[in-house]
Amino acid sequence: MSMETILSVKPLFAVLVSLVAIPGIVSSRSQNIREAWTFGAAAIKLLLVLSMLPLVLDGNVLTFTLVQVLPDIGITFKVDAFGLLFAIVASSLWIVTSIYSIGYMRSLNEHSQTRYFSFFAVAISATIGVAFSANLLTLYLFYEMLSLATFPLVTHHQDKEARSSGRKYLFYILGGSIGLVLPAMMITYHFTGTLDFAAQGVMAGHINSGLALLLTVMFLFGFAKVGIMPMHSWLPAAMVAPTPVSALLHAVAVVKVGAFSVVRVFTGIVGTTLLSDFGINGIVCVLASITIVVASLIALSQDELKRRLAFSTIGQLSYIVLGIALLTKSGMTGGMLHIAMHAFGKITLFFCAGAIFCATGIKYISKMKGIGRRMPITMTAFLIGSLSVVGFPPCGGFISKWYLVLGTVESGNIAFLFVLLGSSFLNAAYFFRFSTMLFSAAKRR
Amino acid sequence: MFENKIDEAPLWCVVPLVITASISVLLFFYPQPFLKLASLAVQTIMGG
Amino acid sequence: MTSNLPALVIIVPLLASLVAAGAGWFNRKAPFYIAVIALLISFISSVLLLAQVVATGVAIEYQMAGWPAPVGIVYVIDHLSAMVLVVITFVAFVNLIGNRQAVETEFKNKEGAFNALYVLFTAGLVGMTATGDAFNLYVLLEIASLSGYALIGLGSSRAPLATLNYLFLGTIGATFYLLGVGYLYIATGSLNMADLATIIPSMMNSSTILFAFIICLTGLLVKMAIFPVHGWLPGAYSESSTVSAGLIAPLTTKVTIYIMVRICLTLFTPEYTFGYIDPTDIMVAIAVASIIFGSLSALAQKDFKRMLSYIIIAEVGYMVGGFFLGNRMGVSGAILHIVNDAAMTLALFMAAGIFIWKTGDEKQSSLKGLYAKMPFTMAGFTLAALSVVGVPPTCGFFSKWYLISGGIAAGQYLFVGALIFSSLINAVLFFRIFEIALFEPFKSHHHAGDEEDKVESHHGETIVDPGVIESAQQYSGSDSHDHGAIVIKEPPLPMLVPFLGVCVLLLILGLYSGSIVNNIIHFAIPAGII
Amino acid sequence: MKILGKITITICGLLLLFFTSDFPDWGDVNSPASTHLSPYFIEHTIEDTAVPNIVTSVLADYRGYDTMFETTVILTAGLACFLLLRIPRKDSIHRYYRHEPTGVTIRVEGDRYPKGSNVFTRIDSSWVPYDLIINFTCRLLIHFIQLFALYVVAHGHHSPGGGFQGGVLLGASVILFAISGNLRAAIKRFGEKTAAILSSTGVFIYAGAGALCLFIGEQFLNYSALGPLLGTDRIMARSHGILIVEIGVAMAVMAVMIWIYYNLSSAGKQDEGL
Repeated sequence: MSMETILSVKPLFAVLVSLVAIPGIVSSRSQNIREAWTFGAAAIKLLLVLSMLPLVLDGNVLTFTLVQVLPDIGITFKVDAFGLLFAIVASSLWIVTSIYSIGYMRSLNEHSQTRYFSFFAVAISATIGVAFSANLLTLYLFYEMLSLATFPLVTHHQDKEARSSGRKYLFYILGGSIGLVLPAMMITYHFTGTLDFAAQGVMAGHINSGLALLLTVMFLFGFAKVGIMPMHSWLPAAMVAPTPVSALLHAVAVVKVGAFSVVRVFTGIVGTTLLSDFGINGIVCVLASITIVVASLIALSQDELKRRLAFSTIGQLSYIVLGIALLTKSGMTGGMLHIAMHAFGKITLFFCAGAIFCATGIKYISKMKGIGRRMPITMTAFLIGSLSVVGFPPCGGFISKWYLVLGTVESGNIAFLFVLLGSSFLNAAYFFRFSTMLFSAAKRR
Repeated sequence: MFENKIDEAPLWCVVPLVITASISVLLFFYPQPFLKLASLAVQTIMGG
Repeated sequence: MTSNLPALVIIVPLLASLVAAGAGWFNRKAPFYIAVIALLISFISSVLLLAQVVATGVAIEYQMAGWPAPVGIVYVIDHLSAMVLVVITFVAFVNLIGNRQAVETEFKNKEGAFNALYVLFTAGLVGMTATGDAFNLYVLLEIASLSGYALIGLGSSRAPLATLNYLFLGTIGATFYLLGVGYLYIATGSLNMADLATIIPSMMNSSTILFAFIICLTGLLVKMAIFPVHGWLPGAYSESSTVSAGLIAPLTTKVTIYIMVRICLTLFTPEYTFGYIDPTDIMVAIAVASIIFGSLSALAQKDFKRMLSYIIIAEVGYMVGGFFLGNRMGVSGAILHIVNDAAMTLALFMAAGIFIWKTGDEKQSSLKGLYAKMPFTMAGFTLAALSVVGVPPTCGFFSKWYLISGGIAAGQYLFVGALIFSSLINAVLFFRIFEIALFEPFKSHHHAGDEEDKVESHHGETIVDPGVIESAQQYSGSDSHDHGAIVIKEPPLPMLVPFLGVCVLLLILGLYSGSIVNNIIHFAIPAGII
Repeated sequence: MKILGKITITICGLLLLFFTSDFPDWGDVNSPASTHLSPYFIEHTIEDTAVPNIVTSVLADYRGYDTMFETTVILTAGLACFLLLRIPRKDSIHRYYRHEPTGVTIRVEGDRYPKGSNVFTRIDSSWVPYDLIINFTCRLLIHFIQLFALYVVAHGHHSPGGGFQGGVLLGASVILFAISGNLRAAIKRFGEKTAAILSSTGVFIYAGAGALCLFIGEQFLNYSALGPLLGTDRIMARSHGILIVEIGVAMAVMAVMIWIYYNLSSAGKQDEGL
């Protein structure tokens, strides 16, 4: 395997392709043309991303610098294995979600669809931008772009509830990024002189343990999209958005961007050696574990389906953080894999929630008894999705969870193993109690 | 509560969720692309 | 002709203002076009100057009346002044062409005087920027101030009082500066900046020089409206007509900050300013107070232009604090922010002009439903607002980056905190407006209705966005208020295009801030500052 | 607040006094101000500019650029007054007319009274009876004032004087005329439009002379360039150049003074006033 750095504009194109489609989307005179633009962009984007796969699998890295914005930092793209993994997940699910959006938005006769599709495209651009960022500044740029592009989507209904949710969303996300990430980034830059993601991190040797701990925590909470408690409560609030938004953005793009950013910063900026030498990872593991357990417990008590899914997402995101913070090979593999596996499972669940709402107008679990008979395909898919999220074979979620479990074992800290297992039982509880209810009620009849 | 008549959401909604559900299952049997990428990434970080 | 460029930058506007003042008595349209052409020539000249300075790397010296430096007056165009010249002439030019309609209606029968004063104001600032003579700077400061008072005085009914306030404090500021120059002359016998810079290091301990420094700086601080001597600014900027505010708000404070940089670095030399006096702590403390005060006061405003005025006070704090950090990062940030803040303020005041022109008043609450009504304008406004908040890749982010870096390097964490705090406040401020414009349904404004319709049909442009039409239908269907369908009414193209151009410029400035710093600002800061 | 202001002023004054402590002595020949640049002006003025009055040559040549803008400052003041004060005459205003033979004053609404009547004359609302002595004395003086003003303008090269002083005298003569008679009479002879155009023309003469030098190929305001045009050598051209700009200054100062007076005395209506 030869490690090579290849100069390529592909990452730039992959980011820009959905932005380029926006004028087309805006100027379209009919729904069909508008959606054709979306599909075209989505397909080209996926092809571009996939075309980089063979090169990356051979161990190469693709880079491209768009412009040198600061004397020694540019807006630079770098495609490595982890970034590509995330990009593939996001861009493939964009196509699927676009199909779904058409069904959902049309059947509910939603307003402002042009705005909706436009900002969706911006959000996806930003997501791919985060995935392909070569340094923290570029990542921050796309992170903010994603935050802002999501705001009109979250507040799509333009009513009171949307307004207060939008406020909450911005308060946490912008507050976190401007108030915590920005200063942390600048302090890092001041002491290390670089923001490039390096394989071993850049802080080692420049920053003492106290400051490193402070910065790590600032990054962890600042990237509020990852929803580590107490920075999580924007996510349930953001569920007022139309379901396709919740599905792609709040199960995949936005929240995973948070997780992705945290992973990138932990590995590429703070560095694993620093994390383990100063014992910072232990603190992160504890924070993540608390979030996992508490979120799972709250999820149990939620009656609104999308809110239950949201709390489930908060818990699952912390799996990723936990996996990375374990600092073992399996744990990390598990954490990264979980980005992909959870995405496919959770998006299925959101799609199902949306489909139920489309077909029946019901949002609350308590009113869904027996719906399995009426919508068998949807509910089967729901079952599969929940199996995957809980981590049951034969679903993708099992694989990532398996690696995570291996990771806890490798790390030798059995407490986290119990956290994992315990929370999986809770997951199983809140999903299967629901799933069985859906079918059993019908049987009773 | 519901009648036994099958009444799914519009086709445009059902197709995507079937796709993602099948991918979820597929990934159990064929996780190689993601697994390879993840282990490649871990390799660069952890070395070896 | 190229050797005369430093003179042309200012002479062309000066002559044009004289011609415009006269021509106004014969033709009502001529003054506007004379002004526009003069500003365009001035802008092109300053761009050429900047290009020349960047290409050769040496400062251009121009001897007025042919007398060499200490005897006569010289103009010195170096990296710093060339860049600020471009900013001044650009802002003046764009603001004027973007506000043609407003000028015609607000200054009826006085077009000659208005355009003449407008161009004179620009000429004054250009001269202040280009001059290498401490006293000549004062003379041009007078030109800029006087014409500024006149431009600001004509606005709402409360404008004259606000202007009087401005006039008092502005005169005090200018007088302090003049007093400082007088003390300098007594101590050294020279008025030329470069000459002074060679004399001052040999007499560092002179208390006359010290007082000259203090009083010059105080005068400039009054002129740039830093807290606690900011009192004149909010009234002056918010009560005046938008076209005047759009010229004066982006430029006055910024050019004064440039003068401060110039005086501290070129005249008093960095060794004196940062080495001997070392005012970092106290000046940064004042800057922090200014930032926090400006941000918090902005939060309390209901009037859009008044809110912008308080933001300007905070931004002044950014630049003063950044400069007095005394390290390369901080000074770079302050200088870069002169450019960026001028562009941002211009964009916001142009947006204010469009809002007022459209809705007829200045309250934030009258912005209801504007996202649906004029999507292009609001897109530009959003961009400008995000730049003030400091979201990458807009230019506001990058100057903030340098300022914060400088703050960290100097160990001034209070300053860093204030910057972050004000960014957050700005986010609140602007998202509050976004909310009003996005969520609240549009209400028709009676008093602006008829007249406006005429203008619309005259220009006859309709931009139709299917999404917005849908939203319009949604509104009229679902909302209890009866306000009919929303028709998209962007401002006429001559108003919209310059505005959107400035908004796009905010992005370009952001993306190329690296080159600006590397190629221009790097050379504008003396090597002594690390 | 008042006390705060007083304290501030006191502190400022004390500081100003305190820092004069290391000032050079009064009239000290060794002070920097008299050793650094002054010797150059004293020694070279004649050979550089052929002007015997050093002050004039420093003012209008060595630092002529400053002076050009000082003149512009005056113009700016005039423009500012116009922009802020001038309000167009309203039609529905009432006016006073005096019946000369009887001395009866009538008030007329609007502009209804036919113009060109020789029995009725318009008077201001704050009218005072005609004073022969004042009127006659002023009319007599005005010509001498103007003549002296022209002397001051022309003689700036040799004695105290120059464009500013001469311009002020010229302006004062017209203002005196307005005060002694009434505003309308002054405006009739020296209209607002004239004042406005003359004021910018005055500065234009100054700046235009400078620009002419620039177009001929020398620096801005370098009057030497005008030598061939004026038929003199380069040194004398400077002297002549100074005269040209002094005339411009005088014109501008005069016109601006009058213009400002018109606007101030009538609160911008230019209908009636002092």
